[in-house]
Amino acid sequence: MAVFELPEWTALAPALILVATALLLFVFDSINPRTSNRSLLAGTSAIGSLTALGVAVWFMLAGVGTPSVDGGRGVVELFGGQFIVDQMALFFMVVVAVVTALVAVASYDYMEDHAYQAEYYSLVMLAATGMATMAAANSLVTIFIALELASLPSYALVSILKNNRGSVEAGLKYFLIGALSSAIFVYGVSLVYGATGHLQLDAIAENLEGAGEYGGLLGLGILMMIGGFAFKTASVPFHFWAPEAYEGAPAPISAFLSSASKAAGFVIAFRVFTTAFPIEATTAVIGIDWSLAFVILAIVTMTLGNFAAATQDNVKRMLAYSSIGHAGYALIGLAGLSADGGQLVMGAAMMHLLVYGFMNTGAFLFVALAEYWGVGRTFEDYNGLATQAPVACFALGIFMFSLAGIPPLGGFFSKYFLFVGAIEAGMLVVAAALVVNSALSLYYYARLVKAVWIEDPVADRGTLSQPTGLYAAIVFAAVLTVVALPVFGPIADAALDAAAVVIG
Amino acid sequence: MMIEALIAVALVGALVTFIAPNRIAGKLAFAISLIPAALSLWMFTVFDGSGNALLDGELAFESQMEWIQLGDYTISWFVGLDGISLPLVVLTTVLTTLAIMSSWTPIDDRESQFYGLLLFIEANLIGVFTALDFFVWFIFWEAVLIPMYLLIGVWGGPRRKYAAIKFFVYTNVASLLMFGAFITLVFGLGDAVTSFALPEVASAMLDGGPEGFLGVGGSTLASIVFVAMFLGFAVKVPIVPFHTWLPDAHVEAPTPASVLLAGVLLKMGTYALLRFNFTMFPEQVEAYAIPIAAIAVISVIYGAMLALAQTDLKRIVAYSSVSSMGYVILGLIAYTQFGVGGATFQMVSHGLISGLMFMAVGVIYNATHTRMVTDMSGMADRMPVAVGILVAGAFGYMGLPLMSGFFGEFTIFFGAFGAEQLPYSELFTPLAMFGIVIVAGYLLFALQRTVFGPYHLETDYEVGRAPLHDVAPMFVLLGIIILLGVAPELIFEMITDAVDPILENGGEL
Amino acid sequence: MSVAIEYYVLLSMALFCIGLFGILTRRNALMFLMSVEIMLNAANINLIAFAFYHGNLTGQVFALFTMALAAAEVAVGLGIILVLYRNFRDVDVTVPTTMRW
Amino acid sequence: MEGLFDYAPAIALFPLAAFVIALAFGNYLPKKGAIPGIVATGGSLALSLAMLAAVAGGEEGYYHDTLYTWAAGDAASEVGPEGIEFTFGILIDPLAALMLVIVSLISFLVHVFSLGYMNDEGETGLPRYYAGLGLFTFSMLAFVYADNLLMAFMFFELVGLCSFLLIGFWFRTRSAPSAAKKAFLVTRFGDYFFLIGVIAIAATFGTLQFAGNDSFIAAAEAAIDGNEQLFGFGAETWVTITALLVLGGVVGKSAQFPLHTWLPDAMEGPTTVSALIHAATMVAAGVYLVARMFGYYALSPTALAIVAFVGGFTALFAATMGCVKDDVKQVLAYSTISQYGYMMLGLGVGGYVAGVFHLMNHAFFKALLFLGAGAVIILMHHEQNMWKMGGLKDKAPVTYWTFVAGALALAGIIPFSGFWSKDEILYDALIVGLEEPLILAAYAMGLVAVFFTGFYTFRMVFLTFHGKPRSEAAEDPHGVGWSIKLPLLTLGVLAVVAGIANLAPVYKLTGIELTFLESWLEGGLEGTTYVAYTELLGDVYDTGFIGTESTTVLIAAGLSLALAFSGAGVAWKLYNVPEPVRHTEKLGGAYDVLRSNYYQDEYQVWLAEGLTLPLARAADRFDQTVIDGTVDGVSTASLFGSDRVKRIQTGIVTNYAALLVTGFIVLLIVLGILGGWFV
Repeated sequence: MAVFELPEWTALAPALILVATALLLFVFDSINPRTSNRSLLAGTSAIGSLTALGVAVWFMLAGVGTPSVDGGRGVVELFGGQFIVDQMALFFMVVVAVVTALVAVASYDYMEDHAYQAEYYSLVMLAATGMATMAAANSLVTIFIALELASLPSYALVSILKNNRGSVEAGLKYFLIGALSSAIFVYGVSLVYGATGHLQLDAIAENLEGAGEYGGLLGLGILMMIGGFAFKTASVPFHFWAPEAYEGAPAPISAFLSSASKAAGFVIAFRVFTTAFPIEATTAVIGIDWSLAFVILAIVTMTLGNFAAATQDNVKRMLAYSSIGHAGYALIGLAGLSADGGQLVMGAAMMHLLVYGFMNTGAFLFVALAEYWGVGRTFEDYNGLATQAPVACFALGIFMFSLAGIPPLGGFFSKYFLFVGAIEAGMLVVAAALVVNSALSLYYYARLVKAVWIEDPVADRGTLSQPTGLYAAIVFAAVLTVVALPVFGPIADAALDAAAVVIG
Repeated sequence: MMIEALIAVALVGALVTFIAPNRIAGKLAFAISLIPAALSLWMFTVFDGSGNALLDGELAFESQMEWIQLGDYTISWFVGLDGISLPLVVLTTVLTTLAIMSSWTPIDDRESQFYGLLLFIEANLIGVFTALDFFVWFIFWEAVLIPMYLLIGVWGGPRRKYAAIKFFVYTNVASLLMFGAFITLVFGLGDAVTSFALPEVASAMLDGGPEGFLGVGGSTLASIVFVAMFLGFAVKVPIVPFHTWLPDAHVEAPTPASVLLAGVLLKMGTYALLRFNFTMFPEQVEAYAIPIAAIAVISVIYGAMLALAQTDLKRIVAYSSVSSMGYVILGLIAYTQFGVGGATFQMVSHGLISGLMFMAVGVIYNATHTRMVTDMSGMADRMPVAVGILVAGAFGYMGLPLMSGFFGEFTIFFGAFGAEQLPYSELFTPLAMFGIVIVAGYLLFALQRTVFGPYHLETDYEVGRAPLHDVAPMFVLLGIIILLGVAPELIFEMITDAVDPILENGGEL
Repeated sequence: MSVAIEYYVLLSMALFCIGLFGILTRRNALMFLMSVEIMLNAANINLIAFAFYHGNLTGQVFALFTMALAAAEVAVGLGIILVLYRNFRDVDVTVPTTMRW
Repeated sequence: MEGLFDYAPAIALFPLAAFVIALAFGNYLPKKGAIPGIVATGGSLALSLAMLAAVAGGEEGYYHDTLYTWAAGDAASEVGPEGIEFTFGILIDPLAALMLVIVSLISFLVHVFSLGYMNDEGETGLPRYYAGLGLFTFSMLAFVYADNLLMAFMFFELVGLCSFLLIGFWFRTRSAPSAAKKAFLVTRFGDYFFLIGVIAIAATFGTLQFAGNDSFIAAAEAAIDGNEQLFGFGAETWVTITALLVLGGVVGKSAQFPLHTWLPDAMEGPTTVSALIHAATMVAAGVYLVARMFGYYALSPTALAIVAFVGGFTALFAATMGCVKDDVKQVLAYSTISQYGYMMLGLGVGGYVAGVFHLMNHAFFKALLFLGAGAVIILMHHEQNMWKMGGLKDKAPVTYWTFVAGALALAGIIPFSGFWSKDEILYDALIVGLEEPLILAAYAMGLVAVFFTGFYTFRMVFLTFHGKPRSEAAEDPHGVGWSIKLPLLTLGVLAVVAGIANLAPVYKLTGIELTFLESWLEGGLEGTTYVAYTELLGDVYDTGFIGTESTTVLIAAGLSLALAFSGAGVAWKLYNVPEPVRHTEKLGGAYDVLRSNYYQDEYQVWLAEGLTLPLARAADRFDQTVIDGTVDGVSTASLFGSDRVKRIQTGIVTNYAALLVTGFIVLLIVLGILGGWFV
């Protein structure tokens, strides 16, 4: 594998490919803004993201980012440490690329009647670029820029259905909360900068001791930065945008935001807190273990998400809340970090985000399919769909049970590894909360399965078409969700190695 | 690779059946299910294992392969059979085949999905009884939930949605509790274990036990884990007061699902208790002998009393399962060869008999479309063969000698009566034994009112003789029940061979 | 020689709180947006002051980035407020409540 | 001769084969399965007789062999070996050989009788009937020659099943299934104690063998001699406890007070079944079991005394109830209970030979009476009320004379068989009772019962056969065929002559060796012979005489004969008239009590339906509301909480900002305080 022959900057290739695709789509857009050549546009996006995926996987296999001692090619640092390409970066690029590909394919049908197709796809690709960049960002500057690069197109994408009140309302709320959050985040960055004098993560870590007198300031800064991550990952209390944004946005975008965007939010949180604020050193300065904040956030987030999801009538909104709940699960990955490790729990969170990428995207894409059919949005509207669309409903069953963490599906391992990690880290309270929430989540996931598989169909709804793109994306996501279980060995290895490298 | 073949046949069969046309699904599934049944019977005849799978026994059909490296721990695909698991595997395969045949009449909607799910359950159940790595085992253990949820939910009775979700959530919560407890134990064992393989954990447990975890001392930790796992399994078994999901699930489930639920799924709980609590925690078993025995007695008597109050045939059989599982717990806590061996035998026996009972009730339901005791009488007049088998099954349930139930109960009682491990065993045992009187009471009451007396039916259906394919599975079951009642050593020998090593560590041998 | 760093921080905090107050009280979307801008600028003050304090330029550079991004954000925001007005005939942020609970 | 024992299993297996054939092919066979049944029981009878001869003629005088190991394993017993084997084995000693003959003979005769009673009357479901008879005969025979307590228990249960099936033969009625259920349940209640006893004995001694050096009886004796502590009790106390537990099964099966209530109801079954199961054989199983393990009871004076007292009480108690019954079968049922009471009394006072002797005689004459009653029922076109009969004497002489023979035997009139055995029992009770007040009370009850026995027996005879016909059916009786007469004649002869088997009073008075049965029972395995029992009993009971032995014999015989005659005489006076009337009003309040069977049914039904059932319903309500309510409550509470939680999301974005900031500040305060940032 000829990685070394390539210049170092090519380590960012996945992100670069994504941005190139976006630019290519801009070219299409500028040539013919009203083009309805959906195959070309969706195809370009899909190919672009798949190429990014392929490159990322190739890099991973080739050992980019694996420390040399483990026989890899070493972590690649770029631009004076502003970017870093290690296994975690590649891992999350994979997540982002997979989700983007699925979303692009699904949008082929979903955005059928939309006027400005090219613009839509290029926004998706730009957001994906932002997320991929987030995975590699290693300085608060690049992190902030990447964050905004992911966020700004997302605002637009959520409200892209300009004549749909829901979409606009969703976009507005998303934007307003997002703007507020990024203001808080930047303020936090400024405080951290004030305390340490640096924005590059490694440098911050090195200068923590010097911040001794500004312990409170640094603590506040860290907390405000947590706010920024919480917004991106839809964690309490910065989650308020999520239910509305996911519900109002076009379903593929909901999938995109709830899977890829969330994962990207987590990767920066992982990186910042492992690289810039190593627990021991930070605790010495700010007087408290910041993982406590994540313990609280994890418990509150998963509880709120699951409880609010339990009695929803609207499927998409249920999935939105469930997405908040899963953010809570993944937060265990940060809550479980401790001075003497946390590799297992963080690795588990990474695995969970990967599998979540398949299953949650799949679930939202099913909603997209239902919206495409126009069967309605509530559970009742979904009643008995299985008799008319068994394949898609079978896939939905897979997504739901996988989200609930029932074997033999991919969601099982990641959820239970989180559970294992929580116990290993000694967070029995979190583990208990996980049990309670898991039970509740079982209830509402099963409720959706019940609707499509068990309930009798409501009034005659006519024949349902089988849109190729949506079906392909859903089936592909389902296959990934199922296959994830037997091939979990490599997934776990990759995630745990990545976590090990970051934690150091 | 025979075990993998068993599971694979069932899994592939499930998929094939799933996409087969409804018309042929039943026959196809039956044909497919014959393969694992035959295979497992063949394995039964050539079985050459000895000892206990967790305690350095010679495993039959062992196979092991690394799967996932989770930090310091390895998760392996690890399966194998010993004298405890083999009878249960055979029970599973045979009962599935028969359950499939008994579904031909009642299931007339979405057949291919139904039979596909049955085969899927079979695959998972085989996995539960053969897996020897905790994670592998847990995967199968939990994967049973999905098909059972759907079987109850889609093809069940009027309150099927409530019953299905109750079953699903309740048992899952219990599993989570148990999972957490076991993982805590593994961490508590520290460096002594490097994998989740049950034999390794078991030997570490018996070799000094946990060193402690999270500031909790080793023996306290072991006790906490023991109790938590016991509670987790108690729901699955189910043991009073965690039993309320069972009657709902049974009553609402379609007959073949009830057959598997009572026949095999409940045994998952007792099997797990035997494999985990009673194999790995001899000291705790001793320490908690009295409360557990008390729970067992309460389960027997309370379950039987509840059955007495029911008027729905299926509910009667469902509650009687609670009662019967109480016997199993009593046998386990006795911690003697006859107690534990009898409990294991009783798992198989109860599987056969309750399966038979549910089938028989199902046949009556197929004809009458009611299960209420008050709605019918004199069924023997119209369906003599089916009723004959029902009566035979009922007497089997009451523990009639020369049927397998008697052997199971007798050995449990005998094993428990003289158990030195269990204080007051000579009081607990007679108390629990009173169940055999109550069981006779409610079953005879039910029989008297439904199958005997002048013919009468509240519902508007013409009742005729049951078709052969409804009766044939019951005949087969009855045959096995009598065979095991007359020649229990067929499986009891291999069971005791596998049970002995457990008792060497703490029980009485 | 110069104003102590604490005063810059106090200023920026005051500005931040003013912005926050605006967000919590103003219902007009444009005012909301402006309040966010105030908060961002509070951060900018910090960054520049600290850059001066620490004697490196990182903070100043970052402040530039922040300004650019704030502009981009406003652009997107105005677009959204535009479609908001088109759909709801109002720029009151409390009006769109079709989705809740 | 000894080689013949190899065929012993066939005694039981023949009827099993008949069961299978009748069940599987009965519908396609002529006579619907009767032929295989007759052939099989005939074969069993022949083999049993051969066994009898072999036991008599063999050098050892018994046959004991373990055939099959049912289960084996390790179990620590209190005393005895570490391992235990549960086996099937055959023990044919004089007692078993005798019982085998009785059972197979009566079963054979009942099969023959059934040809006339069931086949000729056009019953449906005959294969089921014959299958039931076959299974019963198999189980009973296997029970009889079981060589260990567990095997005995197993077949004890199986005969219970057959009893259930055969009582409920006419399942289309309401009463038969109810009676069948009651029979099984009540006996099951007794068997519950029996099973505890079996398990306790097995857990104590590590063996369940009846006979031989490794029998539990020998082990118990050794334990008592060694003053062992068993389960925290002294050895003798523990033996008493276990013996009484086993007695539970006996009381249930042999319909002793207080578990006798099922037997009268069991008359719902066909009369042939009553004759075979509920008179001659199955009910005898209990008493036979006591005889079988008599050595064990003999170790415990308390247990023996209880056996005796229960027997004596039941004898009187049932006899009084028999006096007011109108249904001929009911009278016989109560008489059966009463007679088994005598047997228990006999065994309880140590009259092993007497008890077994009465068991044999009773089997003959009671089977005879039931079959006779069956013949009467056919004659009467299925009318069982004696008040509608009368005058059958001339119309059915064979039935009449055989019935009278049975009645005389039952009433204990010299020289019919019943006299000899009953007299011996009472004599044995008397000599012990002279030393033991409790036994004397039992004796007194047994003695008084003789009067009632004479009374109800002849009341039945007179009402049925004498006087004028009191219904159309009685005037024009249905004829009966050879298949009915033949068994009646056979049993009639036996009822008359069987007493010769053991003329103990004659021996005691004259010294002429006419005690064949006693010497017969002296054979067999060491420890299970009459000789061994006599030795054991020497430690248990003292005996006394009124004057000499001869005077005691004469007094005892004279008393019982006098009472029997006076009972019969009263019946003669009251009912041997052309138009008999009820004299029940003279009894006053006592009549209601008797008529209601001392309210025994009522309280037992109340226990089941008035106590247990409401308790079960209460448990059900508790389960539904409290336990399940908790489960559902958790779910309801969660969903309610869910409904509240989601209200946070008000839809107004300004609120979101406020909540967001609030949440952030709360987090800040918590962490700030913990981290000391505000200091």
